[in-house]
Amino acid sequence: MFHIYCPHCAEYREEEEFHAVGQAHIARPADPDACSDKEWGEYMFFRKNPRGIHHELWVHAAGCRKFFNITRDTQNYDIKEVYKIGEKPSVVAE
Amino acid sequence: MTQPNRLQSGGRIDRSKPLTFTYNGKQYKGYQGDTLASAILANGIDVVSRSFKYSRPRGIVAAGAEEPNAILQLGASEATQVPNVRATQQELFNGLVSQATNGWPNVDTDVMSIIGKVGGKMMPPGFYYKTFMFPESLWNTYESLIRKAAGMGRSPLENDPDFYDNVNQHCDVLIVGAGPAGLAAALTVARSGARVILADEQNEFGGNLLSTKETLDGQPASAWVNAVTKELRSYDDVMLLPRSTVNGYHDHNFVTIHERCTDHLSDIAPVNQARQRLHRVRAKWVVLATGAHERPLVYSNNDVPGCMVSGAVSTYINRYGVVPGNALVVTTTNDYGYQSALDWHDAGRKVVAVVDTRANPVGERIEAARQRGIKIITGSAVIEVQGSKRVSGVSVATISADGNKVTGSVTKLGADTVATSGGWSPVIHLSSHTGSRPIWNDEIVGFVPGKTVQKQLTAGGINGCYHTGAVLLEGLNAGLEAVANVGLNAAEVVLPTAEDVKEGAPMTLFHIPHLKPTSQAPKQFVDYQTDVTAAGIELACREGFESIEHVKRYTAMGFGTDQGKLGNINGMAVAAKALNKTIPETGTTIFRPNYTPISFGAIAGRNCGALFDPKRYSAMHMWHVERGAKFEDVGQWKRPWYFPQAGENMQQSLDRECLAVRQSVGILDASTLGKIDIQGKDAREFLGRIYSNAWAKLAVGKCRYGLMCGEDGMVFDDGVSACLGENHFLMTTTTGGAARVLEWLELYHQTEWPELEVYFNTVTDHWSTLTISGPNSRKLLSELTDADVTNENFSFMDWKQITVAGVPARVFRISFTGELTFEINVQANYGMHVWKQLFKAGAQYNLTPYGTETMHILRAEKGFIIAGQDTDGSVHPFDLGMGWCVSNQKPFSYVGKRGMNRQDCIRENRKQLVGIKTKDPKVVIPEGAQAVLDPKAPIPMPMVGHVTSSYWSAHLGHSIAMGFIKGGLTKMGETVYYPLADGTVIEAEICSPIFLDPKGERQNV
Amino acid sequence: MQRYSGFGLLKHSLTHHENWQRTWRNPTPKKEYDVVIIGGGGHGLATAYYLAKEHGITNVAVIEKGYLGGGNTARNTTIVRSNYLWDESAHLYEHAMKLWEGLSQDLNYNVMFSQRGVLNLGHTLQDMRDIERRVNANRLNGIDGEVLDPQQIKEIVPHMDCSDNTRYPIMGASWQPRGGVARHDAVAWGFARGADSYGVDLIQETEVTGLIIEDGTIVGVKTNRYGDIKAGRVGSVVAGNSSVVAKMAGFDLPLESHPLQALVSEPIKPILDTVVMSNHVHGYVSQSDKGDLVIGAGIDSYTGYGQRGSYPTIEHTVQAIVELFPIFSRVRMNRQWGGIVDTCPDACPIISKTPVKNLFFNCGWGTGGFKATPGSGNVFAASLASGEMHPMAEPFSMFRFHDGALIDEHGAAGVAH
Amino acid sequence: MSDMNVMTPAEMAATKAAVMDQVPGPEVQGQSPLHHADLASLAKAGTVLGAAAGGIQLREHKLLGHLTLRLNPENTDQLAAAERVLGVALPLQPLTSVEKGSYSVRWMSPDEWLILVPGLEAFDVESRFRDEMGGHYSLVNSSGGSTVLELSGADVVELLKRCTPIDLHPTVFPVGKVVSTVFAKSSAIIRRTGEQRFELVIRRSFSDYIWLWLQEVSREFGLVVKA
Repeated sequence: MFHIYCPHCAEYREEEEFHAVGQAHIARPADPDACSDKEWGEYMFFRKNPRGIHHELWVHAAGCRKFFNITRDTQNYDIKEVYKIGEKPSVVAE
Repeated sequence: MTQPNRLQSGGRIDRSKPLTFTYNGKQYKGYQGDTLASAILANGIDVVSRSFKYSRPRGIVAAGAEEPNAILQLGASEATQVPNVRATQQELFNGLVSQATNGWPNVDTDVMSIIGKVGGKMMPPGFYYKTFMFPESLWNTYESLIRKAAGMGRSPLENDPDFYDNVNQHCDVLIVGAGPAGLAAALTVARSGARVILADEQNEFGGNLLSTKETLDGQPASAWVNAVTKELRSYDDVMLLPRSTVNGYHDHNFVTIHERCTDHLSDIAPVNQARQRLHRVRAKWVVLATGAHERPLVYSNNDVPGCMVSGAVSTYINRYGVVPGNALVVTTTNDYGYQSALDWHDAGRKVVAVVDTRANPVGERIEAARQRGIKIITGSAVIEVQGSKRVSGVSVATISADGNKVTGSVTKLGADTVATSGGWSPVIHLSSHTGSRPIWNDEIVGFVPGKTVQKQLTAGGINGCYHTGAVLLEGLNAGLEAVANVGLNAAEVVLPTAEDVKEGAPMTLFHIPHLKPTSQAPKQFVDYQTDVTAAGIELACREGFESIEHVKRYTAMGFGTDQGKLGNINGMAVAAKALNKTIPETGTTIFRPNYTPISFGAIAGRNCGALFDPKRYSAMHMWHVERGAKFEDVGQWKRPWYFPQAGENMQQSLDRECLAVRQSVGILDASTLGKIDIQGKDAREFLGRIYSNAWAKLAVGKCRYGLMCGEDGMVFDDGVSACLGENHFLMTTTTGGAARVLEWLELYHQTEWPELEVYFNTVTDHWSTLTISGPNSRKLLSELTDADVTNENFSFMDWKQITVAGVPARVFRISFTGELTFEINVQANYGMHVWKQLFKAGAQYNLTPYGTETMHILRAEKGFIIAGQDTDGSVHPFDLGMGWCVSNQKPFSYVGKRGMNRQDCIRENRKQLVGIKTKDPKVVIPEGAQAVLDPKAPIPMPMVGHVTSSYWSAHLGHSIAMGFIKGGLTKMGETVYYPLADGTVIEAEICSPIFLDPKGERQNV
Repeated sequence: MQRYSGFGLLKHSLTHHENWQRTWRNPTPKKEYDVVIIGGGGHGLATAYYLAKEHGITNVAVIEKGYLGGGNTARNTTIVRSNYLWDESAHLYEHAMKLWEGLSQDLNYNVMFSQRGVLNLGHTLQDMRDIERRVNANRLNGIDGEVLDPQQIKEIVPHMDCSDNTRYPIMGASWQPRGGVARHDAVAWGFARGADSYGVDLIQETEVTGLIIEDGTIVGVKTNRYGDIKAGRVGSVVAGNSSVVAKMAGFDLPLESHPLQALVSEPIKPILDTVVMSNHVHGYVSQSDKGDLVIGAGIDSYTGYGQRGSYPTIEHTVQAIVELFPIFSRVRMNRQWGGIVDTCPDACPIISKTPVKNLFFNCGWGTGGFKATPGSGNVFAASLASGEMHPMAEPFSMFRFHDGALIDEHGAAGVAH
Repeated sequence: MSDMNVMTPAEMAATKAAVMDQVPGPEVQGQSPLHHADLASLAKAGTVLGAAAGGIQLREHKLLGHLTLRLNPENTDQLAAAERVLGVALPLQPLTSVEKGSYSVRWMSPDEWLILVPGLEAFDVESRFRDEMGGHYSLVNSSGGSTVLELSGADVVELLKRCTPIDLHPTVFPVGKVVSTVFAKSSAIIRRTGEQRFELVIRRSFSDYIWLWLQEVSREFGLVVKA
């Protein structure tokens, strides 16, 4: 079970308080109607799913209800950093 | 009855507290402080189980968690049965009832063993896969025989009378194991002021010190253990957990500890006491001081009762005052193995010989043995044991210096006990739970913990460090490191001085050669519990199962309840030899939680029965209960399903409830609907982006229905939202969708459109919603309010703030039944008051409570959908015939718009929601029936849709249904068929789903 | 290939089992193959077997980075059933079911396929609607199925709590008598042995580290042990690692890899003869021939390649088992583990051509791959053999996530998402 | 008699946010979410549930005014307005709370506070906020949706450790700290109000479950209901 630092509550909390939402930094296309089916399908469904460093979106569901980002190693589950929505990760895959 | 193997004195048992227990129906005596195993041995019982494949008699081999054989059934009553209890870990209590689990008619005389002897040769590893294939039809018979033979203990057949506890713990440092390393670490950490948990699977702290006559500072080691324990107990922030097995080490230093609170007291827990407790621990740092398990050597017939690991023999003598036999032979590769001979000798029984595989062993223990006149046979090994239900003798032979073959003649020695030591395997189980791969260490001939991302330290036996002095120092150092890591200052700890026993180098040897090749020698067991032999492992390798994981899976090695604690390393060594590889080349060994098995009850804790999942209630719930409502589970809510009256069946209740609404007035508790308060100047814009329809022009005081779609365009929720103020909306959602919708709104707001000024708050629980529906609902409402609720002043899709039954209310004139309807929302603290007042005033109108089922019928008469029943995540608004609820004029490309315009979503002939009218109006099609165009078509029969909602309409006097039909919206009036499982076929006509009042006149009055 | 039989066992026992042949060779790979299959799990090995047996293509290598059948084949809860809702998946899984029936004889390897029946429990009215819908569809698709009431369920599973006293009383179930369990490892080994006997090279402990793509067409793979190996066609069958292989080919997949956990009790005497599954309380259980209660847990919400998951997931599952079978409270959990399942947004697999010519993917089986093993291999083999997707595989194209023709099987996948 | 609670169409159209006194006159008795449990009788009888030691005391603070305030904490005008209304500044440090007289304010989120006031004052306080505060904010009366339980006694920390994964050690969870977290299979807002005393704000629809849960989980300590 993960121990996750909530950047808003400013302390570690148990995974049970959070939901994983999926890959982070997937911006909704600015003009969906201009997207081809392929582009829209890729926005909705196609994911990096990396083995290693992964940026993902979580929400502190039972706590402050804020969404935030986690950079995590998907192999050893080590959390490298957490950062707020709108911020950029400082740890990235090489 | 006497205990023939009990010493007159010594050990940690309390001879003033004799206990009685039952084993296989016979009563025996033991003492407080015994384990079931030590008591069994004290009573001279040899056979405790039958092996599962060959039905060979088996005795107790070890004294702790690694025991593979003494797996017993416990329990004095049906409800308190516990299968597969390791006797070496079960403390004895008065009245304990135990039973051997295999063997027919009993464990001592087992008919199956004849089959084992004769058929054993036919049952090499993998024999299942090679046979029982012909004839195909007989496989079921074969299988049931295979199943009966397996399985050890049995499940209770009655419910557990005990309860279990889960508790969350946090600490700076968790120390696993309270042997010398763990105690030294704990003392160091505790003195620094850190928050400490010290857990040990045994009933007392001390670990291996409990099993020896070692001294510390010249005193018995127990004195130091007691002093340390006492000091630890004095700290507020130190939690001591004896009888507590750390069973799982999970990510980010989350650790589970299984505490057995009352298993040492009685069959059933004392009143108001949890039988077992599962600690869920989050530790900043973990110190693993888990020690090591002694490895037995692999030689022929090494499973005959009387064959034990050497350290266990010492433990039974020193800790329990039990000498498990009369004449001992030790077979060892190392100095430590001599200790059991010394202890045995000192207990006054005969040591026949110590057989050492080394040619010239030198060391203090060897010297001590010589001084006692114990015979030492060097350069040799016990290659075979004689005896069936007990060792009767051993064959000793000289072996080559590399240990690979027998070089000399065989000598037979009489003995009833064989103690064996092949060295030690560090207990690395926990460190590998988190995915860290163990590393082979040639120096200590064992695996040690590998690299890890956990905040983990190790000390003592787990590192291959076995001398008490060095172990204490490792504990101290781990403690110091932990203290520094948690940012505290270390206080001074002075370690006691341990005896310094000088030892010679051990020999690296696992598998003792026999005169015959392994495949022909009498069975040499590697994993007792799964009956895996050295020959079996060699066979697996011969057949191409070369990865150690293949070997394990093919032979079942390590798949027992002991997870191969004794056998895995030996098995790898045998495989390595067969494959001509080193052990690390052969692979590694991965352990999974649990370290030792734990009861399901302990994991489930209190989350059973009524507390398995919350039952959510509305403010009027008790009224529904008193009125005899039947309830439906909707999400976690208990909603009234229908309100039967005396003598009514369900359909009769529904007919009555439906007619009451259509003819007069009914009332529904709609409080469970999700409600979200939305404030901010961009609330309206936000709704427009999240709903498929338009919201820009909805005036204050008005309500509107909306459909919510995913980005794929598929409907996932719906509901009415009201404009409470220019910057203020109240959204309603489905009962089951409330939490999901709120998170959905927050997701879009926080991640996509943070610039929109809007806040969302749940008010689901805050409002009670009392829906009165029917032609008399206005009259009823007027009885309880002075407000003008006429159609002129309060028209359809308006909401008003008025007082109802003296309670301030927001009333919404919306309708899900198609009748004139008022949804009265009051603060939930007053819901029951208003509800009761409505009934007082409503008697004259035959106010009738109705439940979800009637609500479903009434809305279906109107063709209204229920998200989740008439949608399944694969339909968009146009599929539902709800294009009217989609606005493509909105400037913002709302969520779902692009999705519902993909190629597959705009194709012809999609499944579309329509009404279904049976040809026989009395027939109600079962929900879930599949539609076909040609019921005589061969199987697989092409299906064109299915029924989502179907009811008997008492008001209309015929059945009604809604369902999907391919291209249904263009097929009005056409015939479809519904073939049912019982062979009947229902013929029906495609029609509009609006069966009643298509113009909506009834709700508009 | 040496035939296996009871008589053979007897014969070998007379020579102390010293003369058994290898189950498969351990060959050094050739420089070039007609087809290279990446991934030596059940699906990959089945693909190789059917390529050789049904299409005569034997110049085939299966490249496995670990050991054969060591991935999800070795880690699942061994349930086999075909009672899927939508036509496309129902036909595919039923195709697999028909191959299961008789597979031991076909392979001359007892995969211990035990048709003891599968119950899918319903606890709510909507569960029961879904069950009715699925069973009706199954029957019209030629798949066995019945809807049972609690009394009938009680007769089949006498030790389950079918009373009204539970938090979510059992309202009914779907029952597929032909469903059951199989011995998971034996399935991989049986297919491996069969493929090997036709001359397929099974290359273990060898990792594909790159794909050789020329002008948008794959022509081979790079390996860590044997350098480049040329291939006419390449099939990727690597389950949880599919996104990693796709990345080598330069495209993303509509997949996320999640931990899926399972656990077993200690072995106990036979007490449960069928497979019991409940989506609503989130647990499924059967009893193995060894006596273990084999219990499937839910999928973890985060992505992970660690072959382990979250403890609360185990807790919820165990609570569900105790809820369904209160008598198991004192039975003990022996071991837990995790697999990496590659999940598709619609809970259906991908059996597909890709943007790279001659590179085919078979993945996305999520929580339901084991039961499909023979069918998956069979249709994938046909597709690799002809270069055109088998009609049964056609609907499972990865491009359905562009045009929107999804096959939403969440309700039947066994795990609620 | 006209209904004072009815707004004219003009009034409605001008409304930015709908504010409403939701509390009826004294002739109508409100029912807290635990009304059916009849805690008063249990308190009167002095019943100890579970172990005789009675190490846990439970008291319900029912029918209080619960207000959820959302605003941007960087808006100093709004912070000042809030302080004018409450007589105390909003706590801006995560997980802290303040009390002023009968008002108490809990940090819930960087832009959210839960304010508890006497039940009859909710409308007044809300109205004062609406008068004092401009700009973008939200204020929601959620009084009907929750109730407050006070748990105290020698074993109260041990009890809560069985309910929530939050670390309750006094160095980590001092008096005044407040968290929103999971509570068994529901949720709660937990605030420490004394060394051995905690306040739980729980949701109405889950309150029966939590009441059952608390009885079950305090069996080893003993539970006494206080008036």
